[in-house]
Amino acid sequence: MKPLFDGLRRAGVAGAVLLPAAAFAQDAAQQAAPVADKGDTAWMMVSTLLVLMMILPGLQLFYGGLVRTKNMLSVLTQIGAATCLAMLIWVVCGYSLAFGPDAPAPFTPFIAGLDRMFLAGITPASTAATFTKGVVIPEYVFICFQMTFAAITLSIVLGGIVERVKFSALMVFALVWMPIVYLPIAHMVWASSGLFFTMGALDFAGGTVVHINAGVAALVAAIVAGKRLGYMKDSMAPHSLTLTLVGTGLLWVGWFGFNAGSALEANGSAALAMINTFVATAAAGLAWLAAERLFGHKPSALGLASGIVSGLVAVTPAAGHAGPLGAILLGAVTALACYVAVAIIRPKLKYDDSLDAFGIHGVGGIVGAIGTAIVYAPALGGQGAADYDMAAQLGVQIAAVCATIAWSTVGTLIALFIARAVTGLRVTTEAEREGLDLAEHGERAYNL
Amino acid sequence: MKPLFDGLRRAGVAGAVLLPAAAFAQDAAQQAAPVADKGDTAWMMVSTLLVLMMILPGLQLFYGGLVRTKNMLSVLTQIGAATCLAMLIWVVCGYSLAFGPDAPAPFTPFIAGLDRMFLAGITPASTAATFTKGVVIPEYVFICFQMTFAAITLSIVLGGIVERVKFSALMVFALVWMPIVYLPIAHMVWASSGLFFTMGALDFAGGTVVHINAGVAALVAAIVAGKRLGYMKDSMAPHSLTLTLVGTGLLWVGWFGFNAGSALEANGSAALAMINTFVATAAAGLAWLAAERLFGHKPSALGLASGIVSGLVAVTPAAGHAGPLGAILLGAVTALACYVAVAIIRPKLKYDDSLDAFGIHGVGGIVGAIGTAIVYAPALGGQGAADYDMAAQLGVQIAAVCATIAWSTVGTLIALFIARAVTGLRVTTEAEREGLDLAEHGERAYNL
Amino acid sequence: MKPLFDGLRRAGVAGAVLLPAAAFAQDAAQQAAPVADKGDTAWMMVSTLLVLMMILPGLQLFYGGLVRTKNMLSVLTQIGAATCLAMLIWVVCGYSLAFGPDAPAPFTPFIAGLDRMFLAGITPASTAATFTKGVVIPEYVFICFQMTFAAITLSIVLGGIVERVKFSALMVFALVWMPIVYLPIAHMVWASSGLFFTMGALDFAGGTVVHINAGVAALVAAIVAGKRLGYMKDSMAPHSLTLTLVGTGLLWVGWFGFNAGSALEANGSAALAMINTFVATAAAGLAWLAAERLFGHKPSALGLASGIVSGLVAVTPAAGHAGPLGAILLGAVTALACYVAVAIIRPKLKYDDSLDAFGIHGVGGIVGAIGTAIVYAPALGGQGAADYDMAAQLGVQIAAVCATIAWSTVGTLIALFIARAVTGLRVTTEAEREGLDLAEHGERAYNL
Amino acid sequence: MKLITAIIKPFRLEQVREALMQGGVQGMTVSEVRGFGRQRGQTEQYRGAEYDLNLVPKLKIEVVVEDADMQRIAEAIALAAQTGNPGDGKLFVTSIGQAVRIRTGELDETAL
Amino acid sequence: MKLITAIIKPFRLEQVREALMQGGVQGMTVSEVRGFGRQRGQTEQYRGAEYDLNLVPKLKIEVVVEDADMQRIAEAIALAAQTGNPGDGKLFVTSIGQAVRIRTGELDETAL
Amino acid sequence: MKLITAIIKPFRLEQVREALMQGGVQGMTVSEVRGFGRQRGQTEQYRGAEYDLNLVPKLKIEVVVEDADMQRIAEAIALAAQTGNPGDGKLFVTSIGQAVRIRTGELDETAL
Ligand SMILES: Nc1ncnc2c1ncn2[C@@H]1O[C@H](COP(=O)(O)OP(=O)(O)O)[C@@H](O)[C@H]1O
Ligand SMILES: Nc1ncnc2c1ncn2[C@@H]1O[C@H](COP(=O)(O)OP(=O)(O)O)[C@@H](O)[C@H]1O
Ligand SMILES: Nc1ncnc2c1ncn2[C@@H]1O[C@H](COP(=O)(O)OP(=O)(O)O)[C@@H](O)[C@H]1O
Repeated sequence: MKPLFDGLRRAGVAGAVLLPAAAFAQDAAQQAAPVADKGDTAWMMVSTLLVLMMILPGLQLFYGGLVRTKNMLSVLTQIGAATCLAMLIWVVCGYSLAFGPDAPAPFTPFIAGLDRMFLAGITPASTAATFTKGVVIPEYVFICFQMTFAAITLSIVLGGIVERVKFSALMVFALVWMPIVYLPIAHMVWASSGLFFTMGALDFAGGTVVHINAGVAALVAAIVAGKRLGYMKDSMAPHSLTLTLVGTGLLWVGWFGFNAGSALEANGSAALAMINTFVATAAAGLAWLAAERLFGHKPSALGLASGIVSGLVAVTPAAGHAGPLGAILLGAVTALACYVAVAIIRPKLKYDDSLDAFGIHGVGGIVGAIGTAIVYAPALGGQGAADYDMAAQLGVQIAAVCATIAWSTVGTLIALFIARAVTGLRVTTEAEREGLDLAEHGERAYNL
Repeated sequence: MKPLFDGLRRAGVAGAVLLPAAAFAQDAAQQAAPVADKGDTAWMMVSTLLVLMMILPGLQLFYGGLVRTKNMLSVLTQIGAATCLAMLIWVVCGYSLAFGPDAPAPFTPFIAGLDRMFLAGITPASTAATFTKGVVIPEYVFICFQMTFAAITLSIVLGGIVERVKFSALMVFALVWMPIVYLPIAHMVWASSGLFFTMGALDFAGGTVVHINAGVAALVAAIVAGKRLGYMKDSMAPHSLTLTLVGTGLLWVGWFGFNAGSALEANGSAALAMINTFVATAAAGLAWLAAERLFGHKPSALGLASGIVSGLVAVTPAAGHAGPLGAILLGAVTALACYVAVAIIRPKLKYDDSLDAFGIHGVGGIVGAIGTAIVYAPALGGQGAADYDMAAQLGVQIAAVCATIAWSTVGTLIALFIARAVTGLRVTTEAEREGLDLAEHGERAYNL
Repeated sequence: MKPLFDGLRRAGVAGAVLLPAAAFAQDAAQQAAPVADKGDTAWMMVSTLLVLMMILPGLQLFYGGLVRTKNMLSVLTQIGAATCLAMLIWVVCGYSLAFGPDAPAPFTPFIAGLDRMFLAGITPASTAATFTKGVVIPEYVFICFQMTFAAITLSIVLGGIVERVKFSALMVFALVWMPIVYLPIAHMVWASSGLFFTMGALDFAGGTVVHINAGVAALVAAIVAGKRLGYMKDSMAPHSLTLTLVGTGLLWVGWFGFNAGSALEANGSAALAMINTFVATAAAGLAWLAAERLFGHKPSALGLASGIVSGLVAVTPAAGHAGPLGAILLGAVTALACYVAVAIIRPKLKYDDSLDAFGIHGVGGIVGAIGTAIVYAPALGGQGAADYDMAAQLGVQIAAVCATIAWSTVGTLIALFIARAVTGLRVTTEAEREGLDLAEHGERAYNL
Repeated sequence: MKLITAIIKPFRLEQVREALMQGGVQGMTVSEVRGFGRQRGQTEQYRGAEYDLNLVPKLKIEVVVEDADMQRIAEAIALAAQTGNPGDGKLFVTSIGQAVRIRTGELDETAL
Repeated sequence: MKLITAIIKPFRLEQVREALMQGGVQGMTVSEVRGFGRQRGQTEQYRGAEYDLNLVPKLKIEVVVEDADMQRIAEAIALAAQTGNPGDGKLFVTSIGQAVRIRTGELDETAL
Repeated sequence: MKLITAIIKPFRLEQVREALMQGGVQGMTVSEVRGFGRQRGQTEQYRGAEYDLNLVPKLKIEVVVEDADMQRIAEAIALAAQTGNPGDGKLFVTSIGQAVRIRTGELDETAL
């Protein structure tokens, strides 16, 4: 998903100018002003709504099933409201700051300008370029597609700090975090003038922007917010693994919008991303079960779900770059890494990353981003050229990962401190004990 | 969604005649008989199944979560069976009466003829026109797409009268209501010879036909059926807000089929409908939470869900007509109106519109339909021409709204009285107390 | 879904060879080497993920809701892990054995060769032929689409033996059953050199391969595994019909990928399959309710769900062959047949096909496969030619059905005996009583 | 002190609670139970399988009262719960040796 | 009258109910409880977190019987519930001062 | 023997269980109940409808102990459950006539 942005802007203008001509210009290829192929448009609209489904109800259920009954609605409401907020931020300034015309130097590599605030100047006839020269999609579709990425990233972060933070604090956090963390990183990775883009970092569908970023932010937030009352003492068993498994299924289904949609076209590259998103995930699901057996436990439903999600995270940056065998490998290895992070390391450390947003999205994202440099190699069936220099690419990937971690950590700290200053961040002990559903939202999830 | 129906019929015939030629006529644009673009076909098939998903399981869960445990299955069964029935009615006579060749005067503005009963004469090669001259989609796809609209409208009505009406009564009601209420209104709004269509009413995706119509019918039915036992005395807290929120997510996802699908093509107009369906909804979700705060309550999960649905309702007639900023405005205002209707006015009046089908679909539909005339203005970023006459359009919109309300009220009353005469309408007091699941369906939703 | 396989292979190679040329070969029709239409590609990618959604979370919920609370996670985990395993088997050898280049005689009619193991030689530019000469889709998409069919077939089988079989036994069973049962039958039905294909058996979307095959295997497995403890004595009421109904909705939505996707193109044939998948299902849902009334019971939620699924099964082989009226007929008749099988015959026999995988998929598949020969007749609105010989076709269909039953029975027995030898097949009495969730997976589905 | 245990029809809870409050009782404890008795439940049918729901949902109300109030309160509960149809439930009285308010440690009558 | 309270393994409910009916008892009340005792529950594992499920699901059966029937009925229940493995549960007997059938107001023995 | 019944706040279960084990009690039975008393629940709001949640979730703990242990154990429970805020709950003691361990048929004290 690296639209060639000069092309994009030019195409957008061209489309607007040539609007009256569009009707008879059905056959785009030979035209001066490209018109969107309807197959591409259909696919990208579907991809967009698939990513929405990943959040509502996918992630809501995946996360919600893991908390205690008394906090179920708070998770659903937090994710739902954060998604709404992220969308509004996106049209107000987000799209412009991430993908708008270049900001003046020295900001160019880090952020774009504000010219497209409120989507100024964009019409139904505006188009955005894809990776293929001369192929475009309606710009509104591109905006929507990217909007869902912003929303899901913010939502994943919440997994680190459920069951204890005020709803108002999360809203303030979101308002600050989006502009200072998400938008710059999205610009750096996906805009042609962005820092990582110019470095040549490989990130097919947003492993850095979405998963590493969200995972790290969740970890930082979990540490700053502190542990839940009774953490490691009371039973905090998931209130409904059934819902978590439903969420897992919807995440997998929706993730094809995320990964195959990131091809921006309905073509062979999308098809490759699709098969990789199948097999990496399947391998990761089974690998997690195998890891449980290996470490003396029973193969569990939550293990399968965790493996599936870690595989999806892993294959995100590699989706259009790896071959199926490379993807299987990457999925399996990442699942093992996440298993160790979540089941062995986290219980030993003191932080309460409640839903393992870091353990799965952060760790999985990092392994996936670095692994992408490996599975890109043609020897492993990857799409790299014959003279692909793996060592160099590994360096680039690691640099991008480290920079993302650093930026996300600092920005998240700032956002948290502002949220704490404004709202106090955590609910009272009583509210936490009674549950956020009643205390913060005045409702109970179930009246059976 | 206003197919040019002369074009449609001609195209249909043409497609049938030219069938043998179709194989080599892959490249449609230059041909005399238009062939469907596969991108459009793909998008419209997806849109169709998205609307089905809005009903099963979307609306089933949205509504089902709001009733008491003992009536859960009755809601699921009622919506499921009503959907099946509506589909059969649709192919038997519905499509013909709504979209078939003109009926003789003076019926022309109100209903079409019966020539297409049992879909007579339609083949896989038949096509239906879209809004763009020369662009068609397979007629079967158009029939299916429209079929799902009929089914969801009927299903929404049930929200007014859950937890007390006999299953058999609902089946009789459906059999009468579809031909005398839904089909005429659909014809009036969408067929080129229809009353509202010729008046020039704006209704992109069915705000009048679906939401105002269903909302008003639900209100009338709620009043005729009477209140549930214990209404306003016993606790009737939703048995699972979790399911309601899941339904909300699926409704939002599916609504893109409803709204963006109503462009009938995978083009910039669909893209505009898509972004509007994102941002109006996001604004409405947050606006409802804000309204709760304003009126001294906690921001609630059900509030978020209600806001999201009211925003979706609001943007339905405006989806392809407004710009994103107009959509945000329309969504927010409608959410406030629905909040007042549902949380302030309804408790003061005596009727038991149990799931607020009127409060949200009716009120939201009315505000949305009228507001469409406003946000259509180019000054607000709408798609109206430079010389757009807002006052005139407002008049047309209000006239269409009033006519729909009147027609729906009278027709619904007739259908209810027939249903009451045949079946008695309400279950016995004992059955209502025990719950419709056991009394009417012989099952319980949960055996935990 | 019968790709012309010589065409497929040729196209695949051609695509690979012509890759550098692909960029300027946007307009496929006139080219020597066909390029995939993006509308078809978009539709087939959507169809593929719809079939995944049928499994995760569709079938998981449909089945899971029907078991007792204590076994819920085992159902979710079994289906999830079986799906993952089937996918890996598919890329390792499954695709090659089902759809690869011909195996040497005399194996040709029964299985393909191993040349495509690990998807050897396939690239993003490879294409697979469709039913229309010169129209292709990316081969990776075809592989993914077919992969989901393999996964769902295996998953359906599990419905016969839930609540009592070891997780490890199922994994061993899957490893044996896929190569010796699923892959040969898929080859026989869908490959141009396959036995049933050359016989001229009609099976639009896999009634034989998926439903008869899975249903029979489930029955055999249910008999071999034996009854659940307390079968026909203790209450084994479904723990959550709500979830079963959600699964039903998702199955219906996803089934459009299954059926309309089997057209392999976004065209009129897919549109026909779509409308048939609507109306056959609607008729079947209502027919089951009617049957319940007829036999003196209340119309039930589970009845509606069962009817819907039986209608979907029925219309699978007929989807692109019948007309809408034929489909309605076929759906209704099949629902009645399945009702009798499930509610009247099964309780009288001694076997415990726990979730009626045979009663619905097996019986429904058989009635559907034979009925396809009837509704194919042009007199019933079917797609058969004017000189269609129904008697001959009936003979072919019955032969294919019998052969499938025989093959599936023998192969399933072999797989079961191997699984029993390796793992012991059934869990201990204690584990069964405590529930497989705790005993096999160490978790509970709900901690409310 | 006496413990009054009443098994009642679930939809009568509100009436019973009001009767108790009017009778001056400050607290009670409610639990969901299933009862088996003369009243038979509905038959449930799932595909082929029929189950007699011979366990009917009931609520169990437990109230501890002073000895002197027992008769009055028991009557009030019974009256509030009565519909006259089978399945109205039972009311039992047991003696309590000691009562404690956990918050304060207050004993017996003052603990109620 | 006596109240017999038995804590039993859930899957023995059907046997106990049959034993009661054969013993001439017309009603009983069942509730879902969790028991802690010698029988230890399974260990549950969710990602890193292990929980000993030391509360095992049980059913509590409550039956009120005439004094004369108490011994016989208690034995019948215990026999029907016995599997011989840890966790079979306990049976307790308490005295009931008064019993009322809410539907009719019948008292004591006639109320059962 | 005595039956100690305690109504407690749910999040105090762990403490009470530990107190019992330290007091030498080997078993207990827990059920989910809802309590009505001085402590008022939150108000719930669903669209227009407000419900006072005047039934607050509680746990009921039942323990049978020897007469001699009663006082000590009751105190231990009360102490473990006490937070000092309204709603901490009640503790009642009843006499048990007979106790049986179903697994073995052991009686009374040896059955505990
Ligand atoms: N002997 C008994 N011991 C304990 N509970 C009983 C007994 N008999 C009845 N019950 C309880 O009282 C409820 C009502 O009893 P039932 O016989 O159905 O109606 P009625 O009391 O009106 O004759 C039963 O559902 C059961 O919970
Ligand atoms: N002292 C007690 N007071 C109340 N209930 C008890 C007591 N001891 C045991 N129980 C109940 O009896 C059940 C079975 O007891 P347990 O010690 O596990 O087995 P067994 O009775 O076979 O020795 C427990 O789960 C608990 O519900
Ligand atoms: N008279 C009573 N009989 C039975 N249970 C009672 C009685 N009074 C209170 N309870 C139970 O004790 C719980 C706590 O009582 P409450 O009055 O709220 O607080 P506190 O005991 O701290 O004064 C109640 O929720 C209820 O379950």
